[in-house]
Amino acid sequence: MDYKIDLKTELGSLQLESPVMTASGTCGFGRELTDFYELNELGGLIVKGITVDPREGNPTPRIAETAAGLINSIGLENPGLDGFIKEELPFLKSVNTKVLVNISGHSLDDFKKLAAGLAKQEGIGGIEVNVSCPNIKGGGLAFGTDPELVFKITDLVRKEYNGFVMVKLTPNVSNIIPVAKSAAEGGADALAVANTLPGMKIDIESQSPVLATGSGGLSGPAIKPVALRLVYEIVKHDILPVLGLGGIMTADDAIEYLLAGARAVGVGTATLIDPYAPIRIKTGIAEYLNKNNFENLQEIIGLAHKKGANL
Amino acid sequence: MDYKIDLKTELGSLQLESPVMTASGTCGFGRELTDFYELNELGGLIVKGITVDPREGNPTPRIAETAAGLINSIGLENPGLDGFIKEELPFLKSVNTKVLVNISGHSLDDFKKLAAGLAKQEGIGGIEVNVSCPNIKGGGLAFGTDPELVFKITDLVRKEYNGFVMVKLTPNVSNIIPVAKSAAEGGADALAVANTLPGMKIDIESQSPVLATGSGGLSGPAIKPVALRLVYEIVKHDILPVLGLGGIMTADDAIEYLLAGARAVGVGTATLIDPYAPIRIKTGIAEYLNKNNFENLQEIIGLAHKKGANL
Amino acid sequence: MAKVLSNKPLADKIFLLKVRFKDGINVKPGQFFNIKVCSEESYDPLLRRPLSVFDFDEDNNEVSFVYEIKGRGTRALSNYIKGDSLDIHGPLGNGFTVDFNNKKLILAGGGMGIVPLFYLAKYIEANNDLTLCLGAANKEVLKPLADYFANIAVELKLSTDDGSFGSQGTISCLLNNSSLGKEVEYDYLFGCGPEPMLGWLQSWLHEEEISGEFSLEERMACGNGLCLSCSCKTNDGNKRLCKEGPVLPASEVMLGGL
Amino acid sequence: MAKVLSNKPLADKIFLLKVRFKDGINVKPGQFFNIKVCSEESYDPLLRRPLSVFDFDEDNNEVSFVYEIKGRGTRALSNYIKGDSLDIHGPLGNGFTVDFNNKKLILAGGGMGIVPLFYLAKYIEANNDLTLCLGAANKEVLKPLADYFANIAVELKLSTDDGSFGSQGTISCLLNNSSLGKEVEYDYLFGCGPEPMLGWLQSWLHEEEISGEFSLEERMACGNGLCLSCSCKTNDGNKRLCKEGPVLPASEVMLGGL
Ligand SMILES: Cc1cc2nc3c(=O)[nH]c(=O)nc-3n(C[C@H](O)[C@H](O)[C@H](O)COP(=O)(O)OP(=O)(O)OC[C@H]3O[C@@H](n4cnc5c(N)ncnc54)[C@H](O)[C@@H]3O)c2cc1C
Ligand SMILES: Cc1cc2nc3c(=O)[nH]c(=O)nc-3n(C[C@H](O)[C@H](O)[C@H](O)COP(=O)(O)OP(=O)(O)OC[C@H]3O[C@@H](n4cnc5c(N)ncnc54)[C@H](O)[C@@H]3O)c2cc1C
Ligand SMILES: Cc1cc2nc3c(=O)[nH]c(=O)nc-3n(C[C@H](O)[C@H](O)[C@H](O)COP(=O)(O)O)c2cc1C
Ligand SMILES: Cc1cc2nc3c(=O)[nH]c(=O)nc-3n(C[C@H](O)[C@H](O)[C@H](O)COP(=O)(O)O)c2cc1C
Ligand code: FES
Ligand code: FES
Repeated sequence: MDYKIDLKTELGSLQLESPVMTASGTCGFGRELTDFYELNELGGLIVKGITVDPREGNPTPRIAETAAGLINSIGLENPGLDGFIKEELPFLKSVNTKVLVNISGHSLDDFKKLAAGLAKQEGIGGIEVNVSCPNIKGGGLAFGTDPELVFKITDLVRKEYNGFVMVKLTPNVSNIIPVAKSAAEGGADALAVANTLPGMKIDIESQSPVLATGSGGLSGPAIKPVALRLVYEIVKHDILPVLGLGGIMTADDAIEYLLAGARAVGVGTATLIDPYAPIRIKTGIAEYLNKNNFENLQEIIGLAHKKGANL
Repeated sequence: MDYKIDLKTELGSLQLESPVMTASGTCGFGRELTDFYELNELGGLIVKGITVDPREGNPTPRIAETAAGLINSIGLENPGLDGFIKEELPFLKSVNTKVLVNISGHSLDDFKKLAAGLAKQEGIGGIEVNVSCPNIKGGGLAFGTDPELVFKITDLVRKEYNGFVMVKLTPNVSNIIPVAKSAAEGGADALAVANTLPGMKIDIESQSPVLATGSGGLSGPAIKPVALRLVYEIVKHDILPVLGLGGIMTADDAIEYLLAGARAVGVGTATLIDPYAPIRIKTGIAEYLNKNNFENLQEIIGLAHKKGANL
Repeated sequence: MAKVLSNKPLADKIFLLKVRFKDGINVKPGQFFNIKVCSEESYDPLLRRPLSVFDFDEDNNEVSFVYEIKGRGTRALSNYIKGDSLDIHGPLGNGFTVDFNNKKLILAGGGMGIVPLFYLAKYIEANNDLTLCLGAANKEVLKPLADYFANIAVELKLSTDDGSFGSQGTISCLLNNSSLGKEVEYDYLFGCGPEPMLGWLQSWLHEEEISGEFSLEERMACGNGLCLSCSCKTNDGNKRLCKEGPVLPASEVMLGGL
Repeated sequence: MAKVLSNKPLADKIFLLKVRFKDGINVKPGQFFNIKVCSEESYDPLLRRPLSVFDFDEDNNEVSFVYEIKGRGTRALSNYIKGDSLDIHGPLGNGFTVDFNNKKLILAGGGMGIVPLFYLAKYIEANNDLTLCLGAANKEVLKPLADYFANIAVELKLSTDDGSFGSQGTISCLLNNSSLGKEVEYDYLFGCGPEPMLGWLQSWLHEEEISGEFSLEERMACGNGLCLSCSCKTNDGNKRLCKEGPVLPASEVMLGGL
């Protein structure tokens, strides 16, 4: 089913062959997906979040299922910056698609170190800055809820790293616009919208929270309406190019994000349930464009704003 | 199935025969539910939000279905304060359960007028203050996202109204604690946690948002993990008694909220799908208590905090 | 709760569903049912789907529906098979006015708007003169539906957008047609179909000074008058289509109002 | 995709599910499959459910599972009937070590932990001496499972918590029993069951200086090594139970570690 439709897109300075990327934390460091397809079939690959030092992650249970949703509290299990560079990067360099490295920190300094460390490496398409982690100094509230901190982190990363920088926002804010603007002011090239929503599940038999950490991040179809609205809002304010993600399971879901103005989309939870999901979604987008007589992907990006202009 | 289990509970000064109330906007003004059961079977009835003046509500479509969720944008269609008092209150006075009147405003003055108007009426169990409406002066952001405004509204209502005042919080905030504290400082007796999350759906055939207003409020099972976590957080900070609501479909869901520390629960979307839901849930709670050898409802309230004490 | 007796395609994406209720029910033409399309273990799809009564067999408590597959709810419904139980609420809504006697009545239906007219026609045909004006996109959709009406004593006028069955054009052509309107004196019209069709009918009724009523559609969350998602603007204030409707006086409805 | 051949209760809340795959598959004892338990039109329940292979018929590509109804996922699974298609991923994970010859092997299973031992026993019984120690809550659960082992040349030791079948007590009693441990020299143990049982086995293996391996469980989101929800702490770092497991060397596993 090759419709020869041009699926090219870009997120600011990042050129993508197609708009579907895998989301951080749901595609490991890429290796496992090669059992299913060639990674160059993907628009891009956003690898598991790394931290300065290796982390063994949170105690288990780390996941809980909710209605059309998944709560996770993996706790950033990862080999650390050096481990990543030594164990994972060589393979990723061999991959013929855009690889973004998701970085997480618990202090401003963490972000700085990670950006500096990655700046020295070849073969990385860019950095995705995860600002949804709790800020230890700030009493555990996520960095991403404070526009000031988002500015600072972005600015630090920008100064250390010349390449493509995308800031991944948390949906858990009263107003996303100031946060998005802060990332822009800090020098981000694009925004990823959005990360998970804080959520909890309680086991009524044991009368205690299911997750060992109590609460975690809600992803999957349940959060799609929330993330989609945020994408629409940010695009309306014309702040930065947006990667839309949250609950994308099918091409139809991805198309909603593109119509809302996302220039590319991320697929997370869906890949866990079906590793082929990103490819199915890519094909489905081409089918939709073809069926509706669009010439290329760009024609539909943001279309919902024109059609719903009075909103 | 009468387990003779004591389901009594209270929300601050409000005594309830059982913990299950119907949520605002999902039980009209109570009349329609009498086709299904006696209203005194309910712990309480929270009627549709009223405004100072009558409102014809938003254009249609007013609802969109999402994964395990419902987005609504009814736009507070209601007969206004006087209409409510004339057309609906006489029936509600005849009802033998606690009736809370949900009030909404687009300015501080609106809330003041509504509280003053209701203060003169008999037969009302209390007021539920909906602070999730957009603040027209504040650029359309919901009042409930600003602790300062929540304090002011609560304070105004408190001064006009002697009875039970519950403030219904929006989940769409970076940090719910300051907002909850503001309501307490303003003199609220209890908190309802939570209202809907902002959300959107786009119709990929017409390439425009499904709702006439673009976006609306997400309710139903999809949001349960989010609201449940907020209840847990607020209870942990021991601010005010909490009515928990958001996505409660079954007794098991309600029990999760009670274990998280809610002293009563609200059932919204579930009542739309099955008007008997609140009664089914009440019975199911009694069954659970019985099966697990609890003597009364109070024993399970907040239990998840004890069991998950280290969280 | 009802048991599925059969659930079979009538045309591409159009299904006939027959169910039997355990308890006796009383259904009026123009009423609808609200059907849960997911299993007990699932909350997705969340909402019920409203479907009009296509036919009712009182003796056996059997209700038939005709539905078009539009999205995942109706697609899920199409997977139910004989013997499955279906969680159905209803009958809901007010239904058509059926106490006419010796009247000349027009029943105008477009697309799936034809569905509620069948039980209506059966219900009132014995005491009245009925003219059925039915339109749809093409023969494939129209013929299987129109065939049902062949057994009842009605005058049947058909049109399709592509002319593949009956005359070519919309329902307006059937009503503008010389055999209608001017020469015969009609007493009343029942209309159901897409909004543009109802808009045209409304003007036509006004011009011809005929009264009538429409069965209307709006997205519904509850079907029980609880949520106000189905409000319809009328010159007598907002009406809930699930409760005061879905049938409203044609002269009252303000189409595209809210 | 696989077709359901049968799905029937073995005991209260315990089902035997047999499916046939269209394409040839190769399944090792101890591997598992990840099963979607909702229809295509639904996202709820969202995640697949992991189930161990109970039995495998290579010639017909048939896999059997035995599962206990725990929550809504397994409840939904129990509603599938013959002829339904089931969206199944697998086989997944590493599986048990099966290249033993002429060894004295203990297979210890508790509760649903008995399930993966059946295909294992069938697979290795021809070349080895097997002692099966199976425990469960009561006769109702244990008997139907134990009956499967009756046809293979194994020594079967049974216990139930309530003494209703086999000896009363936990698996530890079977292993402490004089016929085991000291007198016979066992070479290796396969264990699967609740964590307290594995903890006890771990100490016992250590004392007796026997090596062995455990099949472990953790909540899984992907089953493909992508999400790290199934991490298990070992003295060789974290291992993903869906990828490097579910079978790990008994001496390596740090139970209750993460
Ligand atoms: C009173 C009434 C009677 C109806 N009778 C019939 C009938 O006899 N035959 C028939 O084919 N259709 C009928 N419809 C329309 C039918 O309900 C919708 O086509 C159906 O709900 C679409 O569901 P879906 O899941 O396939 O589509 P989706 O687009 O996936 O549905 C998403 C949501 O939108 C709602 N929705 C979408 N389109 C409509 C619509 N046109 N009207 C109301 N809600 C809609 C759905 O109920 C659901 O909540 C009737 C509608 C109403 C209100
Ligand atoms: C590798 C592996 C093999 C398994 N083999 C079997 C088997 O052969 N027979 C059998 O009866 N059970 C087996 N289980 C356990 C089985 O997967 C769970 O009982 C089942 O997923 C529960 O789902 P539910 O929807 O009924 O329960 P719910 O409580 O509604 O499930 C909610 C979520 O928790 C997860 N979950 C709950 N309990 C467990 C558990 N004990 N282990 C893993 N995930 C859990 C579910 O997968 C789901 O994501 C196995 C588990 C694993 C990891
Ligand atoms: C198991 C899991 C692990 C995740 N790990 C990370 C992470 O390390 N860094 C990050 O920025 N986001 C992480 N996320 C968030 C996802 O990248 C994505 O933003 C979110 O899940 C919403 O998309 P989805 O609904 O498609 O999953 C993780 C999500 C899941 C489900
Ligand atoms: C159709 C609809 C109308 C609502 N109207 C109101 C309202 O008028 N005032 C209010 O405070 N909340 C209103 N709500 C929010 C509910 O009371 C409740 O807080 C929310 O839906 C979450 O609960 P649920 O998931 O059980 O529905 C409405 C919700 C729905 C679905
Ligand atoms: S659908 Fe809820 S009031 Fe009509
Ligand atoms: S279940 Fe996802 S890594 Fe094991």
